[in-house]
Amino acid sequence: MFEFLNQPEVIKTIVTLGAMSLFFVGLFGLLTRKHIVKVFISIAIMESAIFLLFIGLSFNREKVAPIIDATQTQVATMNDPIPQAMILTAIVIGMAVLALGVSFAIEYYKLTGKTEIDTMNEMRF
Amino acid sequence: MSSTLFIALPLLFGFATPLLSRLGKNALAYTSVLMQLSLLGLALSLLLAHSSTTVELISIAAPLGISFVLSTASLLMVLLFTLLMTLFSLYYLFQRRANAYANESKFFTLLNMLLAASIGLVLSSDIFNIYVFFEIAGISAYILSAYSKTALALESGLKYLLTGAVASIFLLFAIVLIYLHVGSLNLAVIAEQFQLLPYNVKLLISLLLLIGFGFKVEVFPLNFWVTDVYQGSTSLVNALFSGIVVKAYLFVFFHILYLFLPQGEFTLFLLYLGGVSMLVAEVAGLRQTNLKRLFAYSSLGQVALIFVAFAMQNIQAVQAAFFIVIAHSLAKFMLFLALASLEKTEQNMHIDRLKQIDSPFLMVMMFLAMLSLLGIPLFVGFVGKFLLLKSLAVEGMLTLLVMVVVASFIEAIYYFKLMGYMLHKGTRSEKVEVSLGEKMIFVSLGLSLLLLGVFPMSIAGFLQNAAEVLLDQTAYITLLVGG
Amino acid sequence: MILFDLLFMLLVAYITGFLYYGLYRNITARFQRRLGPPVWQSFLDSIKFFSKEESISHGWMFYLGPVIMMSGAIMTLFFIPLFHTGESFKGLSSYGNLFLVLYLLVLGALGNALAVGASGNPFGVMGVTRGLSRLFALELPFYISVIALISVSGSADIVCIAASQTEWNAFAYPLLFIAALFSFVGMMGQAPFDVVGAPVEVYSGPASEFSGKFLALLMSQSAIFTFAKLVLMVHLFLGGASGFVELLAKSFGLFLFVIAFGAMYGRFKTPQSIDFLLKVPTSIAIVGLILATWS
Amino acid sequence: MEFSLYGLSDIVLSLKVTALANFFALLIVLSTLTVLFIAPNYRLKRSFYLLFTLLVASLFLIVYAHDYLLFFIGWEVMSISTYFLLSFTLSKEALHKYILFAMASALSLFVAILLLYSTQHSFLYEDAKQSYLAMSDGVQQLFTLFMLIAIFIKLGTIGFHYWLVDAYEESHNLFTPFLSAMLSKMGLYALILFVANITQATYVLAVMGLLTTIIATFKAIEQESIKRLLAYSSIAQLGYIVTVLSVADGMGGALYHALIHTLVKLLLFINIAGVIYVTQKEKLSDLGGLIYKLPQSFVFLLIGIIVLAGMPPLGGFASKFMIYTALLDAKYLLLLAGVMFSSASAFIYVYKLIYGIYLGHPTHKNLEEVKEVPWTFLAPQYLLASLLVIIGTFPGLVIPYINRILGELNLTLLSFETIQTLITSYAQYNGFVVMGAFGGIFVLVLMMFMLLRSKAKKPKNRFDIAYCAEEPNEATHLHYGYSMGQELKRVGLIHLIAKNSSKYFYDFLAKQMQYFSEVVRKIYSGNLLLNFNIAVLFLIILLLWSLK
Repeated sequence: MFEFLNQPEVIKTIVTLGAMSLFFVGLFGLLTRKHIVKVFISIAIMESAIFLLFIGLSFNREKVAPIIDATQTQVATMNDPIPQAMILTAIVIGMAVLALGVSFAIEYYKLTGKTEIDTMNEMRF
Repeated sequence: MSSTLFIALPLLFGFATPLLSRLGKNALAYTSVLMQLSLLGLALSLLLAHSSTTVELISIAAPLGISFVLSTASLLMVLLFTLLMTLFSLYYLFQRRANAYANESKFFTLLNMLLAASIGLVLSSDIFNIYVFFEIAGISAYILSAYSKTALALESGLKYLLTGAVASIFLLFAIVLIYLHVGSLNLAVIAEQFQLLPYNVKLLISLLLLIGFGFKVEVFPLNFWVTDVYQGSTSLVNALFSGIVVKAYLFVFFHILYLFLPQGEFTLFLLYLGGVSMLVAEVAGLRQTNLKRLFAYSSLGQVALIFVAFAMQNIQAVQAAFFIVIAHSLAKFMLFLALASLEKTEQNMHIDRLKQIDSPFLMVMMFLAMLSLLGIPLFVGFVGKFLLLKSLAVEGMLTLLVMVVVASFIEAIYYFKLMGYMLHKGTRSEKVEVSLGEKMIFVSLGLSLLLLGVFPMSIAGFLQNAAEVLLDQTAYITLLVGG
Repeated sequence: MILFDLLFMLLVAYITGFLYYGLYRNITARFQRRLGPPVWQSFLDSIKFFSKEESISHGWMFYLGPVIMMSGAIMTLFFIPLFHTGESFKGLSSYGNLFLVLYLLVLGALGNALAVGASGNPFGVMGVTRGLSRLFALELPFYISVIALISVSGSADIVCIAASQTEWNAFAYPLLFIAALFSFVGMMGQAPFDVVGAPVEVYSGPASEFSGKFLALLMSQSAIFTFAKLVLMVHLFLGGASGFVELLAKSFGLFLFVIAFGAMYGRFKTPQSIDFLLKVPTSIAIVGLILATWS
Repeated sequence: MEFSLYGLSDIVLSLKVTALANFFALLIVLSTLTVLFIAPNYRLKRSFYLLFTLLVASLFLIVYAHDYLLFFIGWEVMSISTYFLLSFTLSKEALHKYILFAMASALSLFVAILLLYSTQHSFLYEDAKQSYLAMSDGVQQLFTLFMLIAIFIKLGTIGFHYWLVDAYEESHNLFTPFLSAMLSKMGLYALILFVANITQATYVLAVMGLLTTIIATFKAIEQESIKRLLAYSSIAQLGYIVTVLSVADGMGGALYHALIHTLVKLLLFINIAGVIYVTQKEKLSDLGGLIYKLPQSFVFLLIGIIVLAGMPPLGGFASKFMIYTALLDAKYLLLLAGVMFSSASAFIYVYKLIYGIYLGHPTHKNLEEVKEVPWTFLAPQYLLASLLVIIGTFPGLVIPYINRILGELNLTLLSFETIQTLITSYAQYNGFVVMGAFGGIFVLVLMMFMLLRSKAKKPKNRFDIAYCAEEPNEATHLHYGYSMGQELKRVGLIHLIAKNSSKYFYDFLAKQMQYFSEVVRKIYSGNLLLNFNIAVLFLIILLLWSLK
């Protein structure tokens, strides 16, 4: 009964809507949450939304994995490998940044005991 | 292949630092200087060897793979970056402070990563590569900012990191959209096809790019974090931030803008955005009493000025922009280094302490830098400001002209307030020793400000060439995708 | 020839000046229901004073001050012609002009001020201050009137101004004349603008330090100066003069008016007189100037 | 000589020797030499001389530049080197005030010349008129506004003089003559170029000039510090020049008065530099009675004030005469009356100056040991005073030179017959006769008076003066009249001038600016939440704006 879901247009719409709603959830968190860890989580959610969007929209079920071997030589029937490569890189970078951020936050918390970003105002003016 | 060296060598060096640091006490600093000097030499030799506009094109696994373009424009930036980094390493070497950076090898790793990423940003002709270098430069900058691990430093590092992360999300979003619609990451290909896209998509991409880069190029409503970052980081690192990092981001942003972002109303909007940024930054700096923060405001103003100049999009204005880039990089670099020399005892200097400090040499050097920043004739700062305002006048943008001039006046108010403090008559208790090597660096920077100001024609042709190259989209596209 | 001319002018001014001064004292006395001294009393007084000796010196500037005043008075006289017709008794007026005369009029005041300043008398300085303060207010309406006259007659030469009058300027431009008269009363040291020399208010004003031969010199100076100023006014407003009789008649008439005016009014304080002069006569003069030069 | 700058062929620069430039260059040389003559009396750092050299070089650049860009460069270098020269003595506030006005002046000039450039793409003086005419009306007004602001600040025209008085008062005694004689002249030079090359902003100049002369004169009367008094006097004197430049044929008078003013201000400031050097006092209330200690200085100051007041027979009258007749020619009669009025009012402050320093009785006993000033102070005064006397005697002497300048600027020439006379359409004036007559009469009267001289002694006791039948003592303030002119405040109109000050306006402006800055910098609080919210808001606004 969910056959229509297999149509590429529907899949893309669902992916787009889902990714965008995820993005806005993250954005909402970014704009309203004050706790530093929550802010990081929001950022992570936004990033994931973009990854999802990209992979979801560039992946084509009709095409095969982009691996060239004895049987597969037609580039035209393969999926585009670039999005995946890009997203992998981006995930790595994103994780690195988040890890760095969390480590800063921990150090900062140890020194000052503050966790809310709007109270981080050691050097006002 | 030489241009890959500009990226590869610092990266290699950066990751080899743990080994090099075992060689001896100052081995790291010496080898760093050596490496950067060789890069500088390479850049200079390239400059002398190639009279044509495009110096080199390196493509790795074309057409899908990575490519770098070393044009006159990017060569200029590379030269500037390597020069400043060399001076920075030399300064670090000469300064001989006791326990500034406990873990020297990490520090040098980060420094060289920063250099490699900045150069990479300038050279890349591939939008995803730009994203990667954007992040590498960002990460090394975050760590440098938080390096001393005091509460202030960590706070500034954290803020830098958060804004950087948000900015990169917007940038990534834009890149994803571009790829989904164009199917390529190559700047030239995008440039060719961008105008064919539907209006709404173009609009969304432009705005996302504006927000993403806007954080990094410190344009008005997106720059509230900058002053905190400058205040929390050490002056030494600030010298790099305002001398190298911002300039790299600015260059890339406008490089992309010229290639495929919409013209017309959008650029007009950018112009006024720059003008407003400058005014707001200068007004906000007016009553600042913390020196580092004050210089941060001044940096914001100057960067906005460069922003205006680039946004003018004509050869003269872009040439002016390059002049201001050089002037501002040298002068701010000098100011922050001078501040670092003054700050040996205490971080976060209050403006009042200038009355106490007894160091005529540093005072004179700071005067030179400030006068150049203010655009006083005989200094290179004047040349840039003059050329920019001239082209504003010729284009008939009188409102913007007056805005820039008013902002410059406000900047003059607080810089001369500083000078007033420095010229204060009275007993001066704090003697600041400056080693000969430091003096040499300051003198060479100061002299270059003066010499370039008196003989701007020595580089004017080169800068004009660079401006032409940067503005010439068709040549760039032809170069990358072929006729 | 010119030396003879000048000498004669000086003589005329000296004699007439003292005569007028004597008459002034007589007439004022009559206003106050007194008899008054004989007409030549002041002249005789001055001769007597010349023979007095002084025992205290206030220094050389004090000595030079009266000399400067005297020179100023004589200069003023020489640069104003006696008659606007004929060849003789023009003095040096062809070498100067009305602007020069306007400045020469205050040269004496400067000499006076320097000498009084050198004396160190506190009240003397008070008088000088009053005099200088009043000076600019006095001059303003006079300047405006004179400028208007110069403009309408097209020349700053006194002879030309006198000669250019078909009807007297006093009648052609009554407002200018009235404004200039206010100033003139002040210049002549008459009430209500006479606070500078005021003998009652400042018991030892500028003049009190000048005793003996200084006083004599000042009296002679005053006589010559009075005459010179009268002649100037005659030339500017009363149609000039072409003979002695006309000159004496016109100047005496003017003199009489000034004395009568002075005798009738009380004295203004310095700020009062400045205020008054800057408001009333100046306004009159400005209106007069606009009316005179409108076309 | 023409050349291009910055490797850009579209910017043509030019240096040119013109009669006007030579005139001002001569004044520069004269001022520099006289000022350097008194320099050995002071211990100055080497950097002072270095900066002074830079300053003089920039002055020459201003004068010989033949295009507005070089002119501007000279102007800025002048302002900055003056800043550092002033920094040797000025208090922080005064220094800051100076440089803010100087920068405002420089930046307005910058805007003005860029506007000029924008139409014809040339900075050259020859093209200035063309460029001006090619502008639209609004731009023309904007240009005039900026140009005049720049010039007025340098001239210290009233309303723009807030910086000037403090700078003059606190500057080094060596440097004050130069400030007054030379730096304000550069403003004048700019104004002359503006009037001659571009447009004659008649009404603005007339009104500003007249207001300047009158208000500055009354402000000068109020002052009790010598240098402040002379500073206001400088403002007033330049006001005459501004006024006369508003009329078509005023250039001759303006140049003449510029010459006289340079000479007399050098003389006066060097004179009081000498007085301050020997007494170490700068207030009129602390001085007095120096005539017998410094007789030569007294005579020079007397010459100076006679010139300043425009009294005949010295040079001051000649230039005033030129100004008056120029105004008369243009039928600016009320303007002329106003100028003559302020010239008459000037008597009070010049008298106050000479009285306060040289006449009266000193209150302080220690002034009795003062000796005549060193010859290094006197020598330049001899030179300047004799120049003034010569010009007074031969007022036509400089007319041929002025005519050469006027011819170059395509203006009506002044008439010239002999060097003794000044001839205008309204009257003539023979300086030689006036000087001769005055000298002759003075000598004759003096000789006759001397014949009657009797032996008189000076009182030995310094308290031996008439004093209301009381005996003064050490505690009594003997120097009575030093604050003369205060009672003028009781006069309504003058009180109005004395009470109001541009200080209130600028203080208000500064306060508002600081308040504004205080508000603006609140947004740089480093609050990231705020920043992100604003960023998103910004994005949304931009989206809506472009989709409209």
